[in-house]
Amino acid sequence: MAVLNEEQTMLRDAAKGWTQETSPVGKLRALRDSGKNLPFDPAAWAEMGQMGWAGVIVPEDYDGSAFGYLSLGLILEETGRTLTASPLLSTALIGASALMLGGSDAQKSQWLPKIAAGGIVTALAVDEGPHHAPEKTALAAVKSGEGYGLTGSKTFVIDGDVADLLIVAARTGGKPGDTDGISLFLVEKGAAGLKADHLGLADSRGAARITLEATPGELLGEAGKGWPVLESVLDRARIGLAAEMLGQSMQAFEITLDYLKTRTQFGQVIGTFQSLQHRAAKMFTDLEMSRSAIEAALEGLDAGGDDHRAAASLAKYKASELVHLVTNEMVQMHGGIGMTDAHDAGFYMKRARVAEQLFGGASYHKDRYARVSGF
Amino acid sequence: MAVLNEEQTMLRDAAKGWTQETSPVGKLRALRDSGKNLPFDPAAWAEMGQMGWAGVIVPEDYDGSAFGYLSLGLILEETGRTLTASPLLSTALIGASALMLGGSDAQKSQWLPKIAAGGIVTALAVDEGPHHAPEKTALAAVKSGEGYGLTGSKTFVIDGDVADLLIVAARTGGKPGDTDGISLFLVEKGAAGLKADHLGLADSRGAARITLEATPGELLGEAGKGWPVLESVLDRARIGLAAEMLGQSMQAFEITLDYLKTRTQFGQVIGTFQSLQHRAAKMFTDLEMSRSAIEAALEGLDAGGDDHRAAASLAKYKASELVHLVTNEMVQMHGGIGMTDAHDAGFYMKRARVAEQLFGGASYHKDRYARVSGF
Amino acid sequence: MADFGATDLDTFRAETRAWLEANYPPSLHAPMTSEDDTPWGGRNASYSNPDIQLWMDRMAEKGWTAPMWPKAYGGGGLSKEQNKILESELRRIKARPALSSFGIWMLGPVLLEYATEEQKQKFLPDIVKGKIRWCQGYSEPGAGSDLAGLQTRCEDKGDHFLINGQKVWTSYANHADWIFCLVRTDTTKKHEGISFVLFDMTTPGVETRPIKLISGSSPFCETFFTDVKVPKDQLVGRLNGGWEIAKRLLQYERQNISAGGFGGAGGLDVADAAKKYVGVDEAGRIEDADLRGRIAAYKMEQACFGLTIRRAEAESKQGAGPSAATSIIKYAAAKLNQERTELLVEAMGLQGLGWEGEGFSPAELGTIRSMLRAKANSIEGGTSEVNLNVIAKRVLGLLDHQ
Amino acid sequence: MADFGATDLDTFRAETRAWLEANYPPSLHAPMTSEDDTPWGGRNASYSNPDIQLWMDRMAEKGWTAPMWPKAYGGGGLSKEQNKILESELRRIKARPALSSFGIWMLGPVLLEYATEEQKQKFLPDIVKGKIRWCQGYSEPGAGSDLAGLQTRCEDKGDHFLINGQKVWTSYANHADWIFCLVRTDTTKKHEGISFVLFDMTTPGVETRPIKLISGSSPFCETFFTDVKVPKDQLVGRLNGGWEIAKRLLQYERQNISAGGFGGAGGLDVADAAKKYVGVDEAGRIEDADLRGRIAAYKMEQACFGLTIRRAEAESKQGAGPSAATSIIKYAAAKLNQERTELLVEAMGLQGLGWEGEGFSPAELGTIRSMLRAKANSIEGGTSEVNLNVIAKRVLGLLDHQ
Repeated sequence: MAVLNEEQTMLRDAAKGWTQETSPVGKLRALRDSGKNLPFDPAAWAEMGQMGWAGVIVPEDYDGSAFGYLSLGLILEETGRTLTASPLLSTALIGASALMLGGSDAQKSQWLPKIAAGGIVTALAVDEGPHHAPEKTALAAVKSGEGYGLTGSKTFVIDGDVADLLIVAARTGGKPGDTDGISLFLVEKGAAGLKADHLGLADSRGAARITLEATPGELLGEAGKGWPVLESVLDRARIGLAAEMLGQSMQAFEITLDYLKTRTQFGQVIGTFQSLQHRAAKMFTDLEMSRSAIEAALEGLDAGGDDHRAAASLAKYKASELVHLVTNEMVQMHGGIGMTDAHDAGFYMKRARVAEQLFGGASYHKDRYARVSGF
Repeated sequence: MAVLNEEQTMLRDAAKGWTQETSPVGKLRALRDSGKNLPFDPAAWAEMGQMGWAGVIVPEDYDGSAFGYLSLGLILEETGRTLTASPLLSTALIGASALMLGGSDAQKSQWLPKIAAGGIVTALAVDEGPHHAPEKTALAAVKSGEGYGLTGSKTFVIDGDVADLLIVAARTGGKPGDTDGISLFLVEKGAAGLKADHLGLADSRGAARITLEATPGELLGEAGKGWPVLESVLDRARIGLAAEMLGQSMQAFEITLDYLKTRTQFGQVIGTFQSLQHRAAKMFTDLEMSRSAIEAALEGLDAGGDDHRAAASLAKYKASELVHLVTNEMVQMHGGIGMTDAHDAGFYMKRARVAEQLFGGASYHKDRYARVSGF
Repeated sequence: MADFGATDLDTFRAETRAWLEANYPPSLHAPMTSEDDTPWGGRNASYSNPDIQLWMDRMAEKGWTAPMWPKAYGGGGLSKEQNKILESELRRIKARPALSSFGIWMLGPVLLEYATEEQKQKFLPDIVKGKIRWCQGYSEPGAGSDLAGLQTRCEDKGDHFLINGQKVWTSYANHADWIFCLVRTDTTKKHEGISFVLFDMTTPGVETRPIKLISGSSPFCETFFTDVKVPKDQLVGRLNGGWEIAKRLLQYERQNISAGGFGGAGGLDVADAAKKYVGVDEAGRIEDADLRGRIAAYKMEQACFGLTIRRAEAESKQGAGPSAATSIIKYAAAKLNQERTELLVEAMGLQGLGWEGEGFSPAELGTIRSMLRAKANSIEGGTSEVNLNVIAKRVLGLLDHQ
Repeated sequence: MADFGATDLDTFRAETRAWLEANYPPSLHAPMTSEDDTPWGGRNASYSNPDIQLWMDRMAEKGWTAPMWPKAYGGGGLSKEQNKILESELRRIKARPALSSFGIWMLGPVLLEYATEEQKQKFLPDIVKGKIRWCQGYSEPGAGSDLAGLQTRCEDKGDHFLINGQKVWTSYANHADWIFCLVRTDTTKKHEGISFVLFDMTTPGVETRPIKLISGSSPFCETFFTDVKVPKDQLVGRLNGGWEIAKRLLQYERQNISAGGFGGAGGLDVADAAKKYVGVDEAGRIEDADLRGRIAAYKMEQACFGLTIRRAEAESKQGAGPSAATSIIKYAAAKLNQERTELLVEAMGLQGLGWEGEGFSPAELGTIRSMLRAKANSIEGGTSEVNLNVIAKRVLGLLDHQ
């Protein structure tokens, strides 16, 4: 656990209290079983907004609390523990970051206070295929009068089906694979030619497929020069998601450890079997090593600087490997009961697999870390 | 263990008896400590020759026994068990295969009977750098009168410093990286411009660096079309070496298992600790899986056919992974005693690391298997 | 059984081929479209295509649903060699199985070994014909890996047994007609207090409740017994002698699993999926080099597994008892199927994580569900941890703490 | 100790810097060329360069070879903050260590805690000055992971102790002047029958025999004690109270290991080695994609390890006792150093497997030897298996079989 100041400790404790008491895994189960295809429970999000969680990284000038990324990471870790579905990532982190990093004063004034108040949901529309590949953006933005018309499609857009504001990566120049020529656009809900379809994913939160046809978009930042902002926003997304995955792994590990201490077979509590002890100790080692990487990445964002690529890839890589291992061990160590839908283990595993892929999996970030390190 | 015929069973039992009684690991230790930089003990090789092991794959027309590759693999497995250094691989397998696959009738008549009798040592000179890469051959062969003059250098040539006959991969066309344009040549000991220097390796057998300067070489097979023969010979080398590594792994595992059954700590035989039991069981699983791949590859050679690439890469990959794991576990499970030069564990580990690299390591063959499989 | 020579076997092959050509319903050449068409048999069987029943009946008529069982009990009475020929001829025409049955795979072999003549006559022919569908009452909530810790009580009430307790992981109990069931007949001993009984699932007091799995399917049930009365002649073997039968039956179960590994040949090839969903470079290699390496490693392990099965068969045919390789098969099969399905999900990216609704092909929707289902491979029929214990102790001779 | 304010610390830094500039021998700016120049001190010390001794003496004069020990025993008497400044100033000029000493790293701290005033006066100043070189008599042939199973007998002979037995893995025993040694003073108990004694290695009956390791070096000895007479005032702490001291001392040993992990910053970078020996593609990536991925994975783990050390320090500074992260450090450090050295061998191919003779650079010849040496990291100072047991039991609260 990072060294926290008083504000951060209070925030973390509040988040822990709320998620464990008000938003246990049963809430995600209820969301799934409601059959409404909602990515999160609007009532829960409203409560989060009232607690100020939507504005944690937003500057005070725009009605936020400016507590910073580590603070938001602490909340994400706690919501991750109970698999709480919410637009904290898409909106409080990604949407706010995109506007803070790329927005004009007017755009900031228009949108950041709304984000901080929890009044809107935003979504980042970047990938166009099943694997994360932001530089492969093909969706075309064409100048049309004073603005741009966007045509193409995006997929696996988190919270894209309920978003009030989309941040869309589009191509104003170059060809798919180039980082030059990518631009970011704001597209509002209800814009002409905009269509969003829910994609039902294993994690019961899902995502959206977005299609645009000559849809009006407002440039966020400079035309053709969107890549540095996009990459910075994505690195924040990766780090924030890693914090959520850390929390998820922690809780999955603790549930498993409790089971090891209570389940009896062959007249022995199964946690007394040395092979399981060693596997638990190795998981604990991975948890501690991952926590170090993730907290350092969050602290690095708060410390400033432009290049968080290595830190973000390290955090997301470790989080992906960690949550994969821990959820596999969770099911295996629970045995048959862990295979039943009535138990929470399946929810942890399904969310893990989706989170592993989002914004690049372990393989993607291992390659990226090597590239950034020059080998 | 493969299903053996009577001849094979007798051969295997003879090899086991001789290696375990006459050629234990102490012989390799003595070879090392002699300070003579010999790749093997000539007296031991003479005994092998007398037992007929040098001619196991050589056709009867050339004074061999034509027992085939599985039979030779059984002997290699047994010599691998006790780390017996010998030119079985370089000569009885590689030299004989090269002549059988690429030689003219005259060349076969000249050399195969000598090989079968254990009368000469041959060596395959292929690599020019620290990593196996046969297609990168650069050593040049230039037409000179009726024959060719070879100029360049080869490195890590097994038994190259004591060989009577070198089989040299050289380039008569194309450029390094091309498979076309590679030719094979026979170069005899004492040829003009030929120099061989011993390279002291961790396995106490070593290898040689060979330099040639306008050295006369006799074409083996067709000029510029040596690649298919070379690749076939290399695949045989990989499979034979894998058999040796399997034997090495078996013995290392059995020594370790014995230690687990006798060493006491905390008032318990350490083999009663479940984490060690599971690790031993996993090693056993790997041993069984590897044996299947290696024996199938040997049987495949005897069954004929041209393309043994996938089988050879599978065998060498598995053998490399296996011997790496087993020798690491051997040292770790022995604790401090396994770290001492007085124990055999170090010999197993050092030979393992050299054998892993020879003719391509696990990484090389994983890539090759994928290539051959079309992905 | 006569020992057939080569000529007799050639004749048998010719006759078998001719019979199959005449009797295999042409409509069954189409691939099976639904799990509901698995030919489980039983009192309430119904299939989308009546030829499924026809094929079962024709094969049962010849005893070829249980080819090597004695003819006296409805089996085919074939020799090992003849059975191999029958299997190869069935493969040749890519015939669907005529009958999928726990009765044939598991119960029948132990009845042949342990049951009375009367019991054999009563139960075996109906198994061969697919008339009665059986389920297996083994695991209990407190007895998983430690099966012998089971608590379901069976009391001797003079003219009948009275059974009370609960089973779990009973495969298709809600569809089964009868159950073969381990019960506790002596509470003062552990292994020596277990008996093996058979009873009808329609007996009053039997209740089943399907268990929904994380993959979304429900192939298992919780099964409850409340004062279930069982005639005493439905005890197999001796009273308190059930553990030996149980172990023997588990061997048949594991052999059954080992035959083709989990998952088997079906499903999308992992390398093909990666080429399609990830893409390839100019040399035709899967673009994600790390994933490519892991796919290659998986495929090499899978190849070793296939070669190990082949070797184990060859070795045990040679007659020196079961091959040492056999002990690793369940463990390796589970690991490989889990690796395969995880790689498939990863290769397909988020497209392999679709759960329902528009936007995904049926194959895509099956991907994550298969992966989740495969997690059970290292739990069902003996956990991987128990497999490793068994290898360490029985094969390697390591001991427990003294 | 006075609590220094920021200004005082600035003064201290300025003075330290000036002193170092005046006193660090310029000849020591050259890299150390031989392990023989490690400044171990001791009666028989000799170095290729006399400035090594000069630097030791100058630092010892100020007590800065043991900066935080009390001045009364020859130490520097520095506060934590001052010590940090001293360390940073030493790093700034890339100073070589003035004194490498088991006396300072391990024995001194426990003497400060457990020894009598007389013992402190007798032993500590000579440690600070590097006059006496110490070795550690802990492991025995039958007592490795189970250290408390040690059997070296120590009998009370009235006016002296009589010691008989054998130690193993005694680091540099053949070069040491004195030994701190665990002995058995009560054979009827296990942990409560152990005592901690000090004695001179020149005492009659002490014999050492270097152990050659698989890496070729001999940093350890077998040490034999035959009727070794030890004055009774060389017992530290109470009779039979040695186990507590032993455990405390092992903590110091592990802290010492954890400071920088094994292997530390020295040696060739793995990625650089792969680029050089394997080659790179047109995009500058290591050509062997599989190796590249494993190097990246190693480097990421190494980065996590460094961040974990940093986090553990920050957390324990915050005062809530030792961080949970501390428990994993020895285990992780051993694993990482083994991975690093194995990757280096693999990256260099057969060029990294050279053992001796022509054809290899000194760095190449060191590669396989370092890899072999690293195998001891998961054995020495507590095996990785014991580390995992400790994490499972003490940190996670799992129990032994009951």
